[in-house]
Amino acid sequence: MSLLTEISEMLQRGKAAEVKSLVQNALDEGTDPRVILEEGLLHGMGVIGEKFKNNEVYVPEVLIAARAMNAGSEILKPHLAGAGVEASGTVILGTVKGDLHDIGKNLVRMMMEGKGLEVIDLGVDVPPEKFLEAALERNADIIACSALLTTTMTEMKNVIETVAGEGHRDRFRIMVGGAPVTESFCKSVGADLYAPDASSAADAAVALCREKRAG
Amino acid sequence: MSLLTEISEMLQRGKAAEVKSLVQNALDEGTDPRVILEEGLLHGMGVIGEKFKNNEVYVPEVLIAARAMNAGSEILKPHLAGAGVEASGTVILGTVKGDLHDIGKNLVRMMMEGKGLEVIDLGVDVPPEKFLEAALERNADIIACSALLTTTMTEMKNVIETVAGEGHRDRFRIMVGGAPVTESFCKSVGADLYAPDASSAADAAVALCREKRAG
Amino acid sequence: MRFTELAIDDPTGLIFGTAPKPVTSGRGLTVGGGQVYPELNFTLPTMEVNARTYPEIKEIYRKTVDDVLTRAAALHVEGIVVEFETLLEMTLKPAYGIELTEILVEACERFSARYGMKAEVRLTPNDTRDYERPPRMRNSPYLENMLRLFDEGAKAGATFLSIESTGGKELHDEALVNCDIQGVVYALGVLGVRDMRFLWDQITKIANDRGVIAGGDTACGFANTAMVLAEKQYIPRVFSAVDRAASIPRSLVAYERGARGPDKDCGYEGVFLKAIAGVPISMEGKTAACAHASPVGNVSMAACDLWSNESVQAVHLLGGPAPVVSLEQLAYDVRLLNESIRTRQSLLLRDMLVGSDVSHDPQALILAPDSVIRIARAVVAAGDHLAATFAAVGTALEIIEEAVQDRRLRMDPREEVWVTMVREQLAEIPLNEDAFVEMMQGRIDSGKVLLEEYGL
Amino acid sequence: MRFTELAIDDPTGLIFGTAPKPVTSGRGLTVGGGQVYPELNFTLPTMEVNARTYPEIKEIYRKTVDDVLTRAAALHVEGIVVEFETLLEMTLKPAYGIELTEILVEACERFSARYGMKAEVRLTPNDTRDYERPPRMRNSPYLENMLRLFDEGAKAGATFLSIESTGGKELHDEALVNCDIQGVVYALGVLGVRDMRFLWDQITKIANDRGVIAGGDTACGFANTAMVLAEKQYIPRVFSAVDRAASIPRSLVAYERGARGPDKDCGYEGVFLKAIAGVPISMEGKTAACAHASPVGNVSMAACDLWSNESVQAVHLLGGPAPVVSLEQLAYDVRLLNESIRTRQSLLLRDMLVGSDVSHDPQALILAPDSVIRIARAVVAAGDHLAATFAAVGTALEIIEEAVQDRRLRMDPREEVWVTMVREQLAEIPLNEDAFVEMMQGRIDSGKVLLEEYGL
Ligand SMILES: [Zn+2]
Ligand SMILES: [Zn+2]
Ligand SMILES: [Zn+2]
Repeated sequence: MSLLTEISEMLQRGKAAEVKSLVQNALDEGTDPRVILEEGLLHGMGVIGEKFKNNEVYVPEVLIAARAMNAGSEILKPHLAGAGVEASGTVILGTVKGDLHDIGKNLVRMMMEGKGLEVIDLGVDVPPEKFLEAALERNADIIACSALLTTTMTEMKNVIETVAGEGHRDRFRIMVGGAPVTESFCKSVGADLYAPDASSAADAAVALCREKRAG
Repeated sequence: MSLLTEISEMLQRGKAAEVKSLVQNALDEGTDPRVILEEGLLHGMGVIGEKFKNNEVYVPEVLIAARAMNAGSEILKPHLAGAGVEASGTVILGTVKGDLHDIGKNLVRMMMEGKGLEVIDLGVDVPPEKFLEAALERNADIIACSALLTTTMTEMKNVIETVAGEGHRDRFRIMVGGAPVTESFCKSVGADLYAPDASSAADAAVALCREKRAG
Repeated sequence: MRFTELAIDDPTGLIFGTAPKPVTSGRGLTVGGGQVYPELNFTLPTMEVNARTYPEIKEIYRKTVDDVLTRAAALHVEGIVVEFETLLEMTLKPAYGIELTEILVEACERFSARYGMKAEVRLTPNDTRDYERPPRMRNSPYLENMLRLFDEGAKAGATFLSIESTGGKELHDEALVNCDIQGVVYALGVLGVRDMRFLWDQITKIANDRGVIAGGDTACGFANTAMVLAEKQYIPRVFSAVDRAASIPRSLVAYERGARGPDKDCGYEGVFLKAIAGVPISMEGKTAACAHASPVGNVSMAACDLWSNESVQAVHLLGGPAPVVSLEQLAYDVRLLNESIRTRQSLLLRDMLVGSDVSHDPQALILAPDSVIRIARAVVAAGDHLAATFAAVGTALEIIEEAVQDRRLRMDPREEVWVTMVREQLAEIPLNEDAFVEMMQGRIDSGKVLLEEYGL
Repeated sequence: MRFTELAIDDPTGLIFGTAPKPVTSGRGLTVGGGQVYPELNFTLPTMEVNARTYPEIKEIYRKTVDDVLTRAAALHVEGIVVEFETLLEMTLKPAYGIELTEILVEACERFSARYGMKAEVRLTPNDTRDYERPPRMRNSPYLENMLRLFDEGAKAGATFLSIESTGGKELHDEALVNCDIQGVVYALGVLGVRDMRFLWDQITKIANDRGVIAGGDTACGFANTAMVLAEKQYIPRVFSAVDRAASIPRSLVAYERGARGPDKDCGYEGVFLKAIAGVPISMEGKTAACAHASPVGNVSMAACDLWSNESVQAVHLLGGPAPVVSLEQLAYDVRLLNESIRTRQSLLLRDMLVGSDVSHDPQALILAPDSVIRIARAVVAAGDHLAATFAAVGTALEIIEEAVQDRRLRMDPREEVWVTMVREQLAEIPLNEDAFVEMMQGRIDSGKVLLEEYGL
């Protein structure tokens, strides 16, 4: 088995310590850090993500793999920065104001990171201005809002209006999600994209970033 | 029992022939036709309408009373015209385009007539232009649209847009009703009033006409 | 009258899950063969149907049927019927109806293959002849597209064909609000019966040609309109009850002309058809409250072979899409019925379902198995459809009067006078079609009813 | 542990409609005294709650409760509980919550007077302490207004007081997604228990002072979150099942501190509390699909004294306002239960309800009366709440393992490994609170959980 395959496999099994040392080995052998990232870490998370989407693994298995990925990334990061590699996109993520639910949001973060996106997680109960502020500061591609309550999902509209009010609507793509959110709600508030679950949110975010950076 | 009370009572019991001859008697006695209308016919229909509202009588009983009222009105009409009496308001009524349900609409007509309103019933499957045309022609106060289907209730919006498009939105009050229609739908399409049942539609129409003619 | 004997002549035999003549689909779903399955119907949220909205409509159908079948699989549902009841525009423009049928059929096939579930589509075009006043039942310009949708929908994979046909409705609406039992009997027992013959000869031919199953027809526009009016207290409940009875011979015609069932959900007269013709039936009750209130929420379950939600808009509720919510409710209802069958306690459960409703409303009372068999017996004993309609109404009235007398039925005192009135008006009906047509002649508004469209 | 014996120690005695300690309201509604009644909860459609929208909100509550009770009267419902579960803003600003309570109480009184119906309000403020991270359970700035709403709501006429309190949730959420049974036992059996004691001493005092009834508390934020995650296939079903078991001692605390029931609908652990403390319970199942999917649609009905829809938004469906639709469904469900009681067949019906679900899911299995009594027995035999939590999880696991072995339970093969994993992790828990607190010390993120807010 090649070192990269081994990294991917160990990551899928959630073996953080092993992933760490294997990444170090690969670096020592002179493997391009970008290749380690793509064909090792992201490959492993891709497999797990796919399995999760197909209901073959549970969240705890994804979480443990994500922790292994983070362990590997820690080792890799300084080398990637040196190689001038940047994330394929930056996402500002948070649960909207008045809403303190974070299980779904955390899952989305994990899935997005597993796709190689940089995710700035603002946590829960995030006011509209904070979404915008962070997006400007990090020069983000996407603002992703989560809500679990029918009374707070209307806050998503406020986020969009705040971004638009400051004249930045064209600069960011805005995604919405959470149990009560629907495609038609997404349209009605003028968001760009609704994702029904964490996996498709990650897939959609990658596509949005690619499209945005291309166009 | 006074003649007028007797007219009201016979009307409530749906005795058309009796109402007819009693109205004639009252005219012969020189009673003011307006008084016969108000204190005889409309009074009787008012009692029946109230009973119907309180679930004390069924529709067939209201129908038979309405027929008695019509019989009495036939006798009275020429005299009213002579006295320069006009209806307290004119309503253009119809079921919207694509919808052929008329049970509810007919009930509304009956209740409105029982309140002394003049009702122009355009029938079922009425296109927007026809509502406007009739309203202009009859110099109506109110356009009242009925729909029973979730797919046709959206036609109400077209009626309102047609009226507004021709610059007549301020001239007519627009009422909406029917099983799938709600208060919030009424607001969303920009209608003036939603009535949940035939009795309240009639009450509301009288109030709207009064308000409109006053203001 | 083709049926002169009862297929089920003992009230004990009239029970959910089992019909004397079960029907089996191509994928092996047997309706009436010992198990009950859910029948799920959904429709669009409030929106227009036109060329602009059609792409979105397709997406709604595609996504909703997937969501519903996903939940059905999660709940280990083994068989299901998805009913597609078209909206006007989908029949006027059969291409819409056909393509939407294809979408539903594809999903049913995919889930059947993946989960071993038996999922089938019932196609119910709406009776577009009614979209013209006065309706031209035989010469309607709408008839061709309506029949085309049946044909092409069957070709597209719909398993069961049904309709809620409307012959006589133009007279019946007025008879209802006037509580005119003579008008009701004329509309259902003369006009309705005649139109059913005309229409079902064509539908069963299409079904036979395409190798699919003719499901049956409900008097929805008649007796369910009556039920809704009674719930609003617009007409007496007893009138709605006898109106249901009056619809039996009319709806039976589909089976005389070759339909095989399952009868469609919203025909509460289905229980009578099961007793008479032995066909399996779909029924709806409390779990169809999403579509309409009713006084027969439990008793309607007593003899169902499919159990339906009638129809629900694809809107979002806290628990998810409303059609998925309906599916979940139906699935648990059906689990309970099937568990009672498994443990051989089904008759006990049936009697609880019946007993829980019958004392509350005459409309529930006449659906109790005892009442059903008694009325059905009067129907098959009658010489023709008019006599059968007359007998059904009369027997229903008797049952109600007896129950009121024995204090087995709660009845609003306001209703009592109507029992007498219906009985008196009924007695005036001559039991000879020609004589009855003659008698009604003067009362028929020729601007509203075209008798020649019924062969009269 | 206050309860050291079972109030119901034979599975046969655990049945709908009857509780060892029934509760009677001022208007004479007896819950658990031989009949089942519906409990109806509705909430706003999707909208903001603020000063601008508040007039409209009042109208929605006013109109909806009238619509619901009108339909209840039409269906001859003799008793009903209307639950008012507040939204955040209605507790933050108690004046809103109090006035809306008044609106509901006024309608209940009016309908009770007019129809002889016994209608009561259950007031369920939400636990606003959770709206701050990390939550300060004892020193929360939100605590005062929350308690004020209890007090003034009781004064305004609410009959039952309940809450879904959240002590330990900040740890439990993470334990759930990691399937960390140690975290679960700590969150529920240590933190949850401690917070329940703190909170319920105050709620029962308010109830006693105001002469109203302390209803009870559900582990909704815990075990129902688990159930939802399991339905999404995010966590194994077996984990959700043992999480439910782990919530029993925590929810029992309300009754140790003087609550009398009926326990709140969304606590499926209610059946255990009924067995242990003898209190009547509200339950929800298939008819709460409007609020969430579940694997326990029928079995949850087996021992209910109130039968609930959990919550439905006041949106419009074809059949009318969704809350009225829910009421109609509940009313028919309840009619069936009561008819079985009337005809002395209730045990048979109960067993059908149970039998229809238990083979499909471990979460259903542990709610079967046999399982309930066995787990409840383990709970009361334990010396303290930690040991009881441990015993409940262990016994639930045993029951699931046995059923899988005997092929009485369908289980996804993916689940099996988790049974072993939970058992291994469970075995590591020391049955001494101090030792357990010590053991968990290193794993608690002090930025997320403030132990001092639990007296630790
Ligand atoms: Zn129908
Ligand atoms: Zn809850
Ligand atoms: Zn609740």
